[in-house]
Formats: sequence, structure tokens, C-alpha cells
Amino acid sequence: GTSAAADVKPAVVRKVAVVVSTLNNPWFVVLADAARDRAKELGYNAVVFDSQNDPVKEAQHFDNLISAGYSAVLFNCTDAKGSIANVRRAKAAGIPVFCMDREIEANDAATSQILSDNYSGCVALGQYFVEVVGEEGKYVELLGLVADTNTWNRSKGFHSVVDRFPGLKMVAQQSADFDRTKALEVLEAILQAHPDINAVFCGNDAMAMGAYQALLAAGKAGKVKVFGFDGADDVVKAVAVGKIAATVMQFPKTMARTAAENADRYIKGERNFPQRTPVAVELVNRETVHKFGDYGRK
Amino acid sequence: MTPAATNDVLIDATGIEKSFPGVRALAGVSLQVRAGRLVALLGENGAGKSTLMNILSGVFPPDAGTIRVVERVVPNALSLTEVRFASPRDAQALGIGIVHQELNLIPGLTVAENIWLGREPRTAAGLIDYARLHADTAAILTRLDLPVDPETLVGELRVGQQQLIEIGKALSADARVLILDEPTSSLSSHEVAVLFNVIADLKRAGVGLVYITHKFEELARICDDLVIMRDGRLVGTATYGELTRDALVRLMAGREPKEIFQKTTTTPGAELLRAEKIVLPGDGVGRRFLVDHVSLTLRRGEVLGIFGLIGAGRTELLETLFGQHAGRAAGTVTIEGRVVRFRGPADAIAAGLAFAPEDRKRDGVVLPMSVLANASLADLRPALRGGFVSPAREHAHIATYLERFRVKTPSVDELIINLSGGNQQKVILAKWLATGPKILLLDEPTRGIDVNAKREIYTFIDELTQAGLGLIVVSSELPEILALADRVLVLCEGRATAEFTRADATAERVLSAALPDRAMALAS
Amino acid sequence: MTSPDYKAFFARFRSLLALGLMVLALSLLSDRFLTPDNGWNILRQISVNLCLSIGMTLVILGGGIDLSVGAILGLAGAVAAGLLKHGLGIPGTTLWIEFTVFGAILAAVFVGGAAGWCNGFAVTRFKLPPFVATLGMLSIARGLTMLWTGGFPITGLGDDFGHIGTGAFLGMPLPVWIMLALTAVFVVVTKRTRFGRHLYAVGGNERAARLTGLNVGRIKLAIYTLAGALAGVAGLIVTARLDSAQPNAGLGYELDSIAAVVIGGTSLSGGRGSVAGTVLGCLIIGVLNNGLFLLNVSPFWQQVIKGGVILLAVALDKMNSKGRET
Amino acid sequence: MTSPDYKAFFARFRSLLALGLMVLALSLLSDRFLTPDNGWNILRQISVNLCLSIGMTLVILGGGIDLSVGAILGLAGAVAAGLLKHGLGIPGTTLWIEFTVFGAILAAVFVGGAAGWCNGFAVTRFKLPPFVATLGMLSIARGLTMLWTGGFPITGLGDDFGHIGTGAFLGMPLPVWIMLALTAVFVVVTKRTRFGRHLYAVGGNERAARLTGLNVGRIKLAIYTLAGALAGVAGLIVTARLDSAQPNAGLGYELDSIAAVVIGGTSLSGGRGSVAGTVLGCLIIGVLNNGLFLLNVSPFWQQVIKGGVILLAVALDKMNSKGRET
Ligand SMILES: Nc1ncnc2c1ncn2[C@@H]1O[C@H](COP(=O)(O)OP(=O)(O)OP(=O)(O)O)[C@@H](O)[C@H]1O
Ligand SMILES: Nc1ncnc2c1ncn2[C@@H]1O[C@H](COP(=O)(O)OP(=O)(O)OP(=O)(O)O)[C@@H](O)[C@H]1O
Ligand SMILES: [Mg+2]
Ligand SMILES: [Mg+2]
Repeated sequence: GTSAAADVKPAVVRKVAVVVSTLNNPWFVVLADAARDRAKELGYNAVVFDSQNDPVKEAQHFDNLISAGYSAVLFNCTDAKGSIANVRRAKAAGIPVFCMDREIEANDAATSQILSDNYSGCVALGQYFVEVVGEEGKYVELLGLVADTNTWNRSKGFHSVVDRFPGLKMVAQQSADFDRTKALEVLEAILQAHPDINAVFCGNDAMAMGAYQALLAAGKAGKVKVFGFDGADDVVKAVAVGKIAATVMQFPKTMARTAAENADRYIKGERNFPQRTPVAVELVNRETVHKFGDYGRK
Repeated sequence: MTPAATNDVLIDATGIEKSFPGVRALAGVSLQVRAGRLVALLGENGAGKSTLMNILSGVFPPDAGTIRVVERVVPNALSLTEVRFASPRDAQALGIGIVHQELNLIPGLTVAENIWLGREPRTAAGLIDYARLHADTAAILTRLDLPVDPETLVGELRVGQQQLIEIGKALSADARVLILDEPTSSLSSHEVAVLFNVIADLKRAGVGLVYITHKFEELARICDDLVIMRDGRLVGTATYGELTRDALVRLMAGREPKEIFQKTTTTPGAELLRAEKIVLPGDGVGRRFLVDHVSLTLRRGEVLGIFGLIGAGRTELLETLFGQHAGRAAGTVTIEGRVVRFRGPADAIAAGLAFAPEDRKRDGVVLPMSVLANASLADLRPALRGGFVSPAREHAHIATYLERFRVKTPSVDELIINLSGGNQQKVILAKWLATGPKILLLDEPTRGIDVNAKREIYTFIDELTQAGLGLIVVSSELPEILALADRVLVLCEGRATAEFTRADATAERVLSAALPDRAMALAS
Repeated sequence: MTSPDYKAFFARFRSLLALGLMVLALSLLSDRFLTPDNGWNILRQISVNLCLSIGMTLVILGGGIDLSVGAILGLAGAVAAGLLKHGLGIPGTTLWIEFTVFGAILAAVFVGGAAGWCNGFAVTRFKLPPFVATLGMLSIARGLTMLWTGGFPITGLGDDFGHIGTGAFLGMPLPVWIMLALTAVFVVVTKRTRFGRHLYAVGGNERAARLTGLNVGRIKLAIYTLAGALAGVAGLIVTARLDSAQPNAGLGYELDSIAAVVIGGTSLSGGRGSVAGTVLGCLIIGVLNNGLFLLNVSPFWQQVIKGGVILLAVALDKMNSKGRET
Repeated sequence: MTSPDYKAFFARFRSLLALGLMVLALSLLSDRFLTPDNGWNILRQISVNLCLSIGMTLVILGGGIDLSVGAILGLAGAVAAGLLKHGLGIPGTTLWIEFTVFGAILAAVFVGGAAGWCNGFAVTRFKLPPFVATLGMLSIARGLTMLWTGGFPITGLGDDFGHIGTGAFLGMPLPVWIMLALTAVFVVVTKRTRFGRHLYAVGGNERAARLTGLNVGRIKLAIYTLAGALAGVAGLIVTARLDSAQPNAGLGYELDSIAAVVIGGTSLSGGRGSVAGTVLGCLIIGVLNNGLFLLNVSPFWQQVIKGGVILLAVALDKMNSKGRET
């Protein structure tokens, strides 16, 4: 500023941090970018931090944030429990935290949590699974990172429905770490042991694409139904052409924008936020796919 | 002392056998070590001397045979107990100390820490008592007349100094039996004299000594008994003086010794190499110049001997000529009339130079490779067929060179690490000869080499000069220089102090040129 | 048989024994294991690791280590996919270059080689310890991959390109062809060429190698460049198999690859080992992974068992290998 | 000043210079950098890496390497949290042992030490290359952590336990106290005790150490056990800070820790280096991470820059350290 401007108190540009669990998955990149862009639109200086799936890195980000005087955190946690302490530290330092997509298991730490409901999303997916695959058949489940709570929430939601049908047999349950390459390799091996499966349920869309690729190589594409979760762009397209049976759309952009707007309102003085705002997740299948695209509703 | 006095036996080893894959290193050897006496162990390279000592010091167990050691010093009483060493520690506990043929020092620790390694004095708090450690070390260094700071890192010492540290390490243990495996291979004559004084002291104190050497002239001053080995067998024992030198050599070799080496006189030809004002600056810690404006010439069919005391800069001079210090060194080098500028050893080799370094383990051999691969490393072209290495051609090309040196190895495919030191040296020479060099630089070519092999190497050097090569030979052994060289260049503290023709080079003149002025002043 | 042959034979034999035991056990435990299909499967799956591990073998034989192979794999795959999909705009002009599949392949190998060359340059010119130089490159290449892809996978690369990963020729999958060809080439290179011999010498005793006239710098540069280029090939296979360049492809592969090399009997201190051993190492790991999935072992136990088997395989290998220690 | 002191001083000085330059640049670029708060921040953040890296320094000085420290950290943290929360049932009985905070701390250090001892045992008894032995342990410890936790974090460990990670004493955070205490202890251990000097001897020339009569096996066993126990301490800090034992805690920390050791000037071939250097290495990495954050560098560029700075720091360190090569 000029010396004249020094007399007038310059409008401080407040800083907002976007802390996401990982940037190694496009879904989270979309979430982070949407949060950052919305915060910028609202007049803040917004910066993205990548926790690389490590709660300790996340803790370091929070330490840094606190000492650097950020005004709010838009937060996608690495772990529902492991991240609570971090949020509490921010709260103690007077910095509000707005959770996006992933829940932290505490009601008094975050200012608000805008969540997509992994469990109920997978319940819906499970119901569709039974509808498409039928009440008899063999299937494989590919889990995400076994150390991740989302992995198990999704798995439990799915099994809460599917396990009620004794004719549906899970012949293998293996982890592919949310990773496309791993999914390809794991399913290739499983297909050797169980060439006669009818379906594959994957804990996220990256693994669904990897699984599809394995089926394609084994000449089983189309015969074995693949189910994913996330609503990633390429999977939505794959659902449209029938490569993937279904996925679940979470709305990263909606969640991110809502969180950014909440933060803005908080900074402007509002204090009344519901602790949890579920953002409905929606099943994307052959019939509904035309409504979706670009990580949300068209 | 008469042989009847058997109650002074400290170690009695009988029927020791040891085989390594492909080699029978020891085939039933017996050895007695007696208090206050030095037994010299003689034999060609690979005869099994070091192996026997390794067994006596617990490095590895024998395949067969018994070792009996005095448990406690009981005066005038025979109390030998049979022992089985599981590790060198066990042998040390029984008072057996050894200076190995190869240096066994930790470069990153100080002189004091190396000498007392494993036996450091401690304070009440359990920490190392450095004050005492350094004082104790200083005492030992004084005994060895070695003027270095106890806190110097061993890695910064010259090989000769390191060898003295090894001896100091053995002394510090107050061993009852001390084994010295070629301890003088890189010591200067002064250092050797100090060592011999120490040995005399030890003998007076009743310590039993085993001494391995290839230098006969050393025996007169220290030796009491002789044991001669050949091919893993005992071929003779005697009291010193019973056998003539010729008889000894005959026993060692198992054949008639050839008459002593006589240099063939050649008329040197055209000038091969001319080096002018070679300068190699120091790295700031020692002298300003390691090589200080040294000039030399070398002609076809000529041997230029370079003599000097340890630290005179002879190694550095050869290294500089070989392009190893490109970038740091200065001076002009002309080969066959053309000025050359080496960017590294590769250029020097291309120009017809070859260099057999002093420290063969560090600079000479590639330990994990076979004898053959080591010997063919400098020039693989003759082994190529259609661009690929043909093992048959490689064998054919290299075998002749290995045979010329009579390299003792179970097969040319044996890993070179399994060869005795002397044989490793021969492989290095074979490697260079195979490149067909014009100029051969040899740094201490006969260090650790037995008499017969030494003679072979001398003869070989002779043959090479007759074939028109030019050789520069660096040696710390004055007789060797005098026997081999057509001209002798003497270095002292990095400077060339004198040059003698063969006729003018007498031991006194060469030596006095090699001594620094300071030393001269002190002596007078 | 001369003694070193004999020793080498037994040394090799130990690893083979470990592999044989595993194969035997798995054949008994699962009737699905010894099928031709599963055989191809295992080979296809180890192809990526083998490409990386051949390069890693060269580096380790030469006395170094390369932590950046996984990151270079990711970068090369992403560059190939990006160029194939979008082409390349020349900055400051309106020129836009389209890439054919062949062009993209070349680009991946070139990018890999260039990154490897940088490793070699840092090691030879700036005398950085290989560990540090390649750790730096690991970080840099990962960052560049993220910048190039923006964190999004590049997908839809077309059937021609996908063929590299999924196609077959004379009944054998293409990745297996690539892997066999590279193995054959590098067995010959290491055992029968001057470069190979020099590689062992540099790794065995660098000072002696330099004094024997070898151009140590150039040899090391070549080693790292080759390792990078091979990582580029691995990147192509991964990308083609997935029909997608993942921004985090190859994460952690460096350890898998070093493990394969070491299990294959190559010494981390350089100068000792062989490409053939590495093939064995990759096979042991591949068969193990495959077996654990065939037996549907729980993911938790898989890690425990995998660790145990690696220890066992190498312990078995060591047990009878005597010889002088250095 | 004798010549080695002089050289050592300069060698140390180079790393310090790199650190100094970074601090200077960051102070100029960000007014937030040179605040006491930020200082504590940096120290608190490096405490975990420093615990691991001290152990890693011992291992590397002794001529080995330990890839399992991250996994042992995870296991020890999980065991401590589990015992604290649920106690331990003795199988086959109805006995149930409750653990106090102190008991849990001991358990973590014990579990870490035991895992480290297994590493040492594999290295000394079965002569496994350290790389392989600890790679196996990495896998096994990760698997055991998963089995112990069932894949779920263990949280709600109480304030007393949390204190270890978040508390302060005399104005200094507890993790910083722990880190300083360990540094002091191990500087003394390495420089002033028999064990410390023997460590250098074993790493500098194992054959010579053995021939001199050192019990090389016992020294190595002690080294790996210490490294494991220190990883246990690091696990406690991590768990206490997060008030939660994460099943995947410590993933990939082995490379960070090796990087800190190497940047601190310790040679990977053993026998040369120091704990003090490692502290410097940890500081360089910590300041760098902190600085990149303060300057709002995009996460993608962060990786590129981090790689570059690591290369630069070590290159600077190498540049003027002449002396004879070994
Ligand atoms: N550890 C070992 N492994 C294989 N072979 C060995 C080993 N140690 C010695 N040998 C072999 O045993 C024989 C005797 O070797 P040794 O070192 O005892 O000879 P030496 O008499 O000391 O010779 P030099 O005078 O050259 O030192 C040689 O053929 C050598 O190659
Ligand atoms: N490791 C070292 N570090 C520093 N200076 C050294 C080192 N080794 C030798 N020097 C110095 O280099 C000079 C020449 O030493 P060098 O040992 O090469 O001489 P030399 O005449 O070849 O003796 P040698 O009989 O040992 O071969 C001496 O001044 C010595 O102090
Ligand atoms: Mg010997
Ligand atoms: Mg010399």
C-alpha cells in the first residue's frame, strides 16, 4: 500500500485454509478446488493443504494454521477419530472448523459438518445390487484402505442389505487400498480362483475402474457387474455406456461450497449452525445417469 | 637355550588342517611358540602362513588338529590346556595378540580409540575416560617413536603409520604371545629399527613371538627359531643360523634357487617420457606441495628408480603422472615428443601408461570379481567377439599373462578375494601387461611378495626393459632400487634432491639425499 | 565343474528352492494355482516390477540405489497419456503437436531416461549420495506428475495404446513379451558386454575401476539413465493396462523393486549379483502375492505372512552361502 | 585446532550454513516465521521424526538400515492405546490386566524394543541383509497392527495420556522435552561410551571390529533394539498428540527418517556421522516444511521444491568437503 493508505486501516484479507485428506484422488481434488474457489469468490485468501492421508501431517497443518492466524478451516479429515484432537486444538485457539464430506466423531469440536452419508449411500447401492444381480450369485468385495473408517462404513452399509440374502455369496474380500492399479491386480488374481463370479462391489470408483479393466482383460466385461462409490467423472460416463452397473454420487462441490459459505457466515458473526448437515447421496445407474455429470447434478 | 627346556612352551599346535573351497590351505602343520623366543615363519606366497596364524588367533576354527595354550603363567610348570577358540575374543582372553597382514583399523576412530578398542578405560560414571585413554596412548606412541596426536583420525594417517598403530594395538593388550604377520611391509627403516627394539624388549619380558616375513635380512637381528612352510605343509624347522640362505630358499620353493638376480645391461633408447616441473599442491593440512616441481625423463629400455622415505611424495608423483590428479596438478608431460594433457587415468592408459598402485586392496583389485575379470578389466577388446565378451577368448588372452607370473589360484574363475596378497599383486601386474603398455609405473611392486616371486618380478622387469618398455619403479627398499634401476631419482619432502646413474648410486649417497635437512642437522 | 560355478549354482539353487517350495505348497492348497491362465497372470503382474527391478539391479550392482523409479514410472505414464490425449502446445506459439501411440511411447521412455540422467548427473557431478539424489528426484517427479495432471487421472487412451498392456501376441500377453525381451537383453548386457563388466567393476571397487581407466562417471550416468528409461517402460505398461494414467501410480514401488533385487541375491553394497537373480526375486514376490489372493487370506494376515515369507526366502538363501566375508 | 577438528568444524558448518540460509530467506519472506510460537511449532513437529532418526542414526552408523521404524511406531502406539483403553486379557483365564498410563508407556517402549530385537536377531543370527530383515518386519508389524486394531483407530485415551503429546513443562512442550532429552543422551552415548565407539567401529569396518575382539553380534542386537524402542517412544508421541492410535500411523516415515540422517551428513555406508548432524537434518526438513506452508506454496509445487532443496542442501554440504575420498 501507499503511505496514504497506511493511515486508513487497510482491509485485511482474511485467510481460510482448506485441509484435505489427500490430493491423490481426483474426487478430493474437486472437493478442495471447489472449497478454495468458493472461499476466494467470497473475498478470502484461500490455501489448500494436503494431509497425504496421514493424521500426523494433518496435525502439523493445524499447528501451522493456528500459529499463522487463519480465520477458518474447511476440513476434510483423514480419520473420524484421529482428527478430533486437531479440531479441538483449532477450536481452543478460536478458529472454527467446518467439516466436509468426512465426519469426525465428536459433536462439540467442529462448528458444523457437511457430510455425505457413506453408510446410507451403500445401503441404497446394496438394494440396487440385489435388484440387478438377483438373490443368488457370487460376488467379490474390494475394500479401500483397511485403516480407513470410510472403508468400513461403506462395507457395513452394503452388507446390511446384501447379507440378508443367503443366496448371495461373497467368495473373496480383499483390500485394494482405493487404488486403481491395485484393484486391477487383486481382481486378476481373484478371478483365477473364482472365474464364475457375478458381481464386484468396490469401495470407491477408482477401484471400480481397475476391476473393470481386469474383467475386460479376462473377457468378462459386461458379464460381471461392477459397482463403485463416489461419482467420479469417468465412472459416471462408464455407467452411461453400461460398463459399470452403478455408483453413488456424492456431491463434493455442493459440500465444499456449503462449507465455505458457512465459514463466511461465521466470520461475519453468525453462530447458529446445525452440527451435522447430511448431503444426500444419490444412486447413479443406467436409468438415472443422464442427470449426473461433473461431480454433481447436471 | 637348549631345546630340552620345554617348560617354556606357551602355545603348542599340532596337526592343524584347514581347507577352503578349492584349496587345502593347511595339511597337518605343527608349531610351538616359546616364551622369550621369536619363531620366524617363512614360506612362499600362499604357503598358508597367515591361515595358520588366523587359526591360532581364533579368526576361524581348524578343520582338524589341537591347540594347547598356557592357561596361567605357572613358573617352571607345564600347564597346557587344550582350547577351542570360538572368536578372536577367546584367543585374546588367553593372551594371544596378533597384528594381521592386512590392516584392521577403523578409519573413523582416533588413534587412541583404535589402540584401545574394546578395552577403553572408563570413569566411575561408565563413560570413557578420555584423559587416561590419551595418556596411555601417548605412552605407547612414545614407545613406537610415532609422533602423532592420539586424537588424530586413523583414516588420515599414512599406511606405514597405520601399521605402527596396529603394532601399538597389539602392545597395549600386554599379550603373552604376539603374532606379527608381515609387520614391516610398509615401514620405513627407522620404524623397523624401533619395532626391533620393541621386539627385543618383549623377548626380555618373556613374551613369545611369531614373526612372518619375506625379508630375510630382518631375521638376523631378531630371529631365534625358524619354521618353513610350503603348500600348507611344514617342510623344516631349525634354529636360526643352522641353515644358509640358499638352503632356506630351497626349502621354501622345493627346488633349486636360481642364482641371485643380475640385471641385464641394456642401452637405453629414445626418450619416452619427459615430465617437467610437476607440481601437486597439498590439500591444506600437510605440506604446501606434495610434489614440488619435480622433473624427470625416461627412455626406452630403462628403469628409473625412485627412492625416498615414507611421505616423500613418490606415490603422489606417480599418481600425478598417471592423470589421477588432473585439475589440481600442474607441469608439462611429454610422451615421445608430444605434449600430453591427461584428464584422467583413461587418457594415460590410452597414451600407453600403466600403473600398479601401492595399496592394492583399495586401489588395485575389484574384490567381488574373479581373477580373470580383474586381469582383463583394463582392456576387454581382445576378449570381444562381435561386440560381445567371449569367455573363451578372454581365457585365451589372459591365461598367458597369468601363467607368466605363476599366479597361484584354484582356477582363473576364483574370486580374487580368496587369493593371498602376493598373488593378488601378480594379477594386477598381469592386468597391465595385457594392455601392452609402453611405460609402466610400479609403486612398491614387491610389497608382501615372497623371495621367489620377487625374483620373478625382477626378472620380469628386466625382460620388459629389453623389450623396449620404460619403467618407473618406486620402492622403499634400497637394495631393490639399487638392483633394478638404471638411474635413481631421490625425493625428499616432495622435492627431487638428487639423481644418480647406476654406477654412481651407492647406498650411502642415495640415503643421504633422501634424508631431510632437518634430520641431517639433528644427526650431526 | 570349477568351484565358483559350483558355488554360484548352489547360491542360485537356494532361491530356486524357495520358489519351488512355494509353488509346491500353493499347488497343494489351491487347485487353481497350477493353471496356464494363472501362470500368465502371475507373469503379467510381475512385468511392471520386473522392468523396474532390472533397472534397479543395474543401479545396485553399480554401487548405488534408486528411490525414484516409482515416481518416474508415474511421471512417464502421465506424460505419455497426456501427450496422446491432448498433444503438446509449444508455449508462445499457436503450434500444437499431436502424438501418435508410437510418439507417446517414445516420449515416456525419453522422459524416464531424462529423469534418470538427472539422477546420474547429481550423483556423478555433484557427488551426491545416490540415496539423496534419487530421494530428491522422487519428490520432484511426484510434484511434476501432479502439476502435469492437476491431480486427475488421464483416461480414455484408445485401444491401440491399451494394447500394450492388454494385448497378446502368439498367445503371450504383450507385457510378458516386453519383460522377457528386456530380461534377455539385460542378461546379455550385464554378462557379455564391456559395459556390463565395467558396471560390476564400478560397483565392486570404484577407485580401482577409475585407476584401471574406466570412465566411472559415464558408466554411472548410463546406469541411472537406463534405470529411468526402464521405469518409463514400466509406466507405459501400467498406464496401458489401466487405460488410465493415475497421478499416484507407482507409489511405494521403489521398496518392492529393491526387495525383488535383494531377494534375488544381489548385494546392496554393489558389485555382486545378477539380473537372473532379480527375475527369481520378482517371481517369488509375484507367486506369493498371487497365492495369498487365491487362498483368500485376510488382508491383515497377508502382510504378516508376506513379511515372514520374505525373511524365510532370504534366510534359506543365506544359510549355506559361505565364502570369505569382506 | 588440530586438523581433524578443523575439518569436522567445517563439515558441520556447511549444514549449518544451509539451515542458516533457509532461516534467513524465510525470515525475509514471511513475518510469521521468526516468532516464538512458530519456533515451538517447528520443534514440536520434528520431535517424532527426530526420535525415529536418532535410532536410525545408530543403525546407519553401525552399518545397517532400518525400514521398519515407521511400522514399529504404528504398532507400539496401537498397543499402548489398546492396553490403556481395554487392558489385556490373559488367554485361557478370566484374568484381565488394567494398564495405567505409565504401564502403557512401558508397554510401547517394550513392544518397540522387542520388534527391534527381532530385527537385530535376524541380522546377526541369520545373517540377513538389514534391508531385507527390516523390510520383512515392516510388513509383519503393519499386519500385526491391523490385527490388533481390526483396522479401526483406538481413541479416547484420556487427558493424562494425551499430556505426553500436548502438555508443556516450564513453557516447553513435552514432546520437545522428550526430544531434547533423547538427543542429549544419545550424543553422550555415541561420543563418550564404549558402546558408542564400538558402534562406529562395527559400522566403519566390521571385519576389523570382529578381529579386534568386539562382540559384533551383541552390539548390533543392541543397536536395533534401541532403534525399535525409540520408534516406540515416537509412537507414544504420535498417539498422544492425536489422542488416537491410527492403524496406519507412521506409513512411509522410514524414508523421511533416513533422509534426515543422510542430510545430517551421516554416511549410508556406516561408521561416519553423528547424532548432532541428524538433529540438524531434522531441523532442515522441519524448517523447510514450515516455510513452504508459511509462503502458501501450492501442494504440488511443494513436492518439487522440497526435492530441490534437499538436493541443494546436501550438494552444498558436499561441495567444499574435499579431503581424500575413501
Ligand atoms: N578365507 C579364505 N577363503 C578361501 N581361500 C583362502 C582363505 N584364506 C586363505 N585362503 C587360501 O589359502 C592359501 C593360503 O593362504 P595364506 O593367506 O595363508 O598364505 P600366506 O602364506 O599368508 O601368503 P602371503 O605370503 O602371500 O601372505 C592360499 O591359497 C589362499 O588363497
Ligand atoms: N591420508 C593423507 N591425508 C593427507 N595427507 C597425506 C595422506 N597420506 C599422505 N599424505 C601426505 O602426502 C605426502 C606424500 O605421502 P605418500 O605416502 O604418498 O609418500 P610416498 O613417498 O609415496 O611414501 P610411501 O612410502 O608411503 O609410498 C606426505 O606429505 C604425507 O603427509
Ligand atoms: Mg599372509
Ligand atoms: Mg607411497
